[in-house]
Amino acid sequence: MIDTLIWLVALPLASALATQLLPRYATAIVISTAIATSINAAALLYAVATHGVMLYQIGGWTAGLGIALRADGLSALLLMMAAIVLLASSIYASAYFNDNPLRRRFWPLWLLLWCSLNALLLSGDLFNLYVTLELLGLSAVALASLGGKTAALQAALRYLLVGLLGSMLFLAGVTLIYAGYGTLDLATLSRVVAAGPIAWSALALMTVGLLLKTALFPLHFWLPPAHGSAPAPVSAVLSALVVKATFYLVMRLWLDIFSEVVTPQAASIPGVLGAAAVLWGSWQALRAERLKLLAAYSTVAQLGYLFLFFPLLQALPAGAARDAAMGGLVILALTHGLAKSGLFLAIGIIQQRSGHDTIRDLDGTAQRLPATTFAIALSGIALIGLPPSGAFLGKWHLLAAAFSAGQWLWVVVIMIGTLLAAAYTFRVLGHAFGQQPYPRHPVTIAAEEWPALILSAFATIGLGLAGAPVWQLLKVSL
Amino acid sequence: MNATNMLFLDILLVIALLSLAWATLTATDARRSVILFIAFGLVLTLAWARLLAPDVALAEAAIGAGLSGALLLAAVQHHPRRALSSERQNTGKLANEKQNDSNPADLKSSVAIRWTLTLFCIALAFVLIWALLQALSSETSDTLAQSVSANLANSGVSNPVTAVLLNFRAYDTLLELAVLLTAVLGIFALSEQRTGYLPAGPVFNGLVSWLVPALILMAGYLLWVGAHAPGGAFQAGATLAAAGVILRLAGKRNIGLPVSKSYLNIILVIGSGLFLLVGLTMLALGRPFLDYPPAMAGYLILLIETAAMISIAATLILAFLGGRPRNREDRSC
Amino acid sequence: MPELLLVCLAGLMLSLLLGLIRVLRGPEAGDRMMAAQLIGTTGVGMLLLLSLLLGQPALADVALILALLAAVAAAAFSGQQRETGND
Amino acid sequence: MLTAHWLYGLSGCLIMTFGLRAVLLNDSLLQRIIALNVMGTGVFMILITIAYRGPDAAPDPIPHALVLTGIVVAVSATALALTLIRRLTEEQDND
Repeated sequence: MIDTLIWLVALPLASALATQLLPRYATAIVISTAIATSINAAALLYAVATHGVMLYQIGGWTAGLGIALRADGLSALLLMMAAIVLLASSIYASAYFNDNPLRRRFWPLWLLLWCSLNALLLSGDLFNLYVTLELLGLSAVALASLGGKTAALQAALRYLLVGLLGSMLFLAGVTLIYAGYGTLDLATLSRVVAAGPIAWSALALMTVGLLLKTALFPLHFWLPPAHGSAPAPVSAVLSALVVKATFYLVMRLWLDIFSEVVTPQAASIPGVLGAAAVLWGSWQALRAERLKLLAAYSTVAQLGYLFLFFPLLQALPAGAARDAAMGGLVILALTHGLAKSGLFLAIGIIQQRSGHDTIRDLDGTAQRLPATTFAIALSGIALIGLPPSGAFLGKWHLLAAAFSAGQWLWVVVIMIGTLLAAAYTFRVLGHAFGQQPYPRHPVTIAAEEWPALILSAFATIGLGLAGAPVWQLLKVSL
Repeated sequence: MNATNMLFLDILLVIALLSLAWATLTATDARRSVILFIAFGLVLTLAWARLLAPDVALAEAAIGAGLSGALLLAAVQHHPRRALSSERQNTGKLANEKQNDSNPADLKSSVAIRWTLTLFCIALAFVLIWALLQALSSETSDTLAQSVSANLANSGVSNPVTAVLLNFRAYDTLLELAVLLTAVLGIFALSEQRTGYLPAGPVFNGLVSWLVPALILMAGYLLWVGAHAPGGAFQAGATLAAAGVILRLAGKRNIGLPVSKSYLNIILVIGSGLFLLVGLTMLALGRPFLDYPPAMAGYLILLIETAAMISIAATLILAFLGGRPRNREDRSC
Repeated sequence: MPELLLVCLAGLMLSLLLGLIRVLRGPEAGDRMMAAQLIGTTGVGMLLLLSLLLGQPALADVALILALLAAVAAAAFSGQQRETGND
Repeated sequence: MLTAHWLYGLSGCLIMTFGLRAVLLNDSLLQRIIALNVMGTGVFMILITIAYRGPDAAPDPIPHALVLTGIVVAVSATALALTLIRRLTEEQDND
């Protein structure tokens, strides 16, 4: 049972090697791995819900000397989201790359990315986190540059440099922690860490490194070109999961391990940057000429919302109000992950079908690709935060927390951000609907349209109506 | 040797390192930067040796001063003019649609931004030094190093660094092999190998004829000695790769790597594959992942290291080639 | 005996310093590369002496690797690439 | 605290920040890659300094192992970055 943790890392890695050795069977290997890993993630979620925190000591050495994998409610939820997004995107990609020669280069890197995501979410060791960050960064860059021309290569190169700089700053923080506390194990560290120059500067270094990778305003400059020029399934995973993985680490550090060290003044910094990200990202999304850039800027804005929670969680005392806000944060992150991946997959279909993704020239898309347009509309609902989407719940709790903490500034930011999101969503839909006859079969390319539709529907309806377990699961924490 | 003599050496090394780092970073010409970086790596090897880190010194000598240097030199020599081209020029060439975002390359030209970033770096240096001095002067517990030596007997090797790398923190090393694989697959996805080198003249051929066997011999020695003394798969792999790089520089094309795609794939995958297989076998035997039985540990580590050395060497050589090997018949050698 | 080694070490340190000056000042790439090779060779000598002085036999291996790999860097510096892609 | 801690610890911090400054401010892509490597070396130097316990004591092997891993990761990233740069210049030459 407990082996679930190691299989979540080992299986994608083993399959990555297998797809490299047997390119002919790659699709079959990937799809079966995706299904097996999703079942694994669900099993882990169930195990965490029933038994509490999961611990796996690799090599049988005690954590500290060896490396431990740990899963609590938060990491299990994110692992589950990653599995859903990657399963849907794998099915999509098998059709997207249909007989493209890039396919045999794509699958091994895709599985290595999955392996690194799972490894990052499970890792309980600071240096191991550095290695997983590098694995994640390199595989993401390799995928983003796949088959690209000048613009994509340029974006990938900048993405790589930013990623390497971020990991290096993270490693510098890890070094200070080892110098000061003589441990790399996260659980041990959270017990011994104390406010002081070592903890502050280590946390600052690690956070700046991670924020670079998470693309928090104003460190977001690399994200729109990189996410905007990658192949569609890669964009989906980059926006939905890769930035979330580093966001998860920031959460883990600020709200869990270093929570005793963080002061309210410090916590307001991510809040202010998050507010700026919401406004700037939404505004740029409204002005974008291409759908993919719109989606990428919307990611910048949506990441901003997540950082608004930091000052609020810091201000609220431990108790029901804080738990509710924490759940709101997580459900907002999950909804965005599902909705944004659905959106990128849908955009990929439009791009392949009409050869472009210029918003102005989308007329008639609703008639030619009704299911795809429906997916875009559904994910738009989730991005705006309309009921019944999960984002509605998330924003509701965000507002509730802002009221109870008496921090009114954030309320204004949330309002403006929501209005702008509505504006850019309706701008796309306004262009997509035109006066043209509808076809008889709404779904035209099943393998590509269904994954997009299911992801968006899950974000909008699934998480909104059945989000309650999230709060239950988050009570299981390290 | 007494402390004063050591102090002289320390001061010389520190001055050399700082001035070389500064010169590397401020050189106006990329080629000059690369040469200074190689010299930096050479002095760094001495510093690691002085700080009693012979394992790291070996890796630095092989990778830092040797292979990274060769990689970077090949990069500047391939495109002497374009490698210098600034990102600003490149961004100007970007012919895709209007970028709404603020362009950091434009920001950089502003003197105010330059100074702000420089001041930020100076402030960071002070904070770092402050925190580090705090950390070094506080009596940090030495428990981790003690538990390494306490468990060394069960690790299967007697070199503590190898024990950490391949037993206590073997999982890190497994993922690190995955990083290497990712890099080489990314390189493959990007391009074919670059153009080759002119066939070597007699002097170069003389060098090749003794250097290549010496490097291969040395790689085998480092792999074997790693169990009980400084050395191991990484140093050995880098040394082996150096042999390939030399052959390549001498104008040989396939430098001993198989031409067949599937054989090449096996070589690239075998390091992480065998490692993973050993880990999963332990799982099948009812032990935790990568928990070697103490009696077998030494053999298993040697097995993993041998496979890892092969993959590392192949990866580094292919990184030097800069892309997937061409399938065309080789006519030049 | 240690005194003799220390004198040798001092001599090598001087050589390292001179190599450092030349590698920093150039002016040509070739001058810098030659100076880097001097640093490498000096480093080999220093590693061998340190191996005796610090009682660390492993440093002799480091010296060997440094000698071999410095040659690789020099070869990479002098290797001429084909102009065209038809290899 | 030993003299070596002072000397090499300070140098590590300085080399790291030198590298950071060059990563942020240098225009040439290749030199930025080199700067990242120099920055990494600064961090490695801090790690090796932490591990040092004086001339007669055995050093802590864990930072040594971490640095070895770090060196291999750095060379992988450098190789990928150099190939990207080369590919980009080829692509621009074609334009």
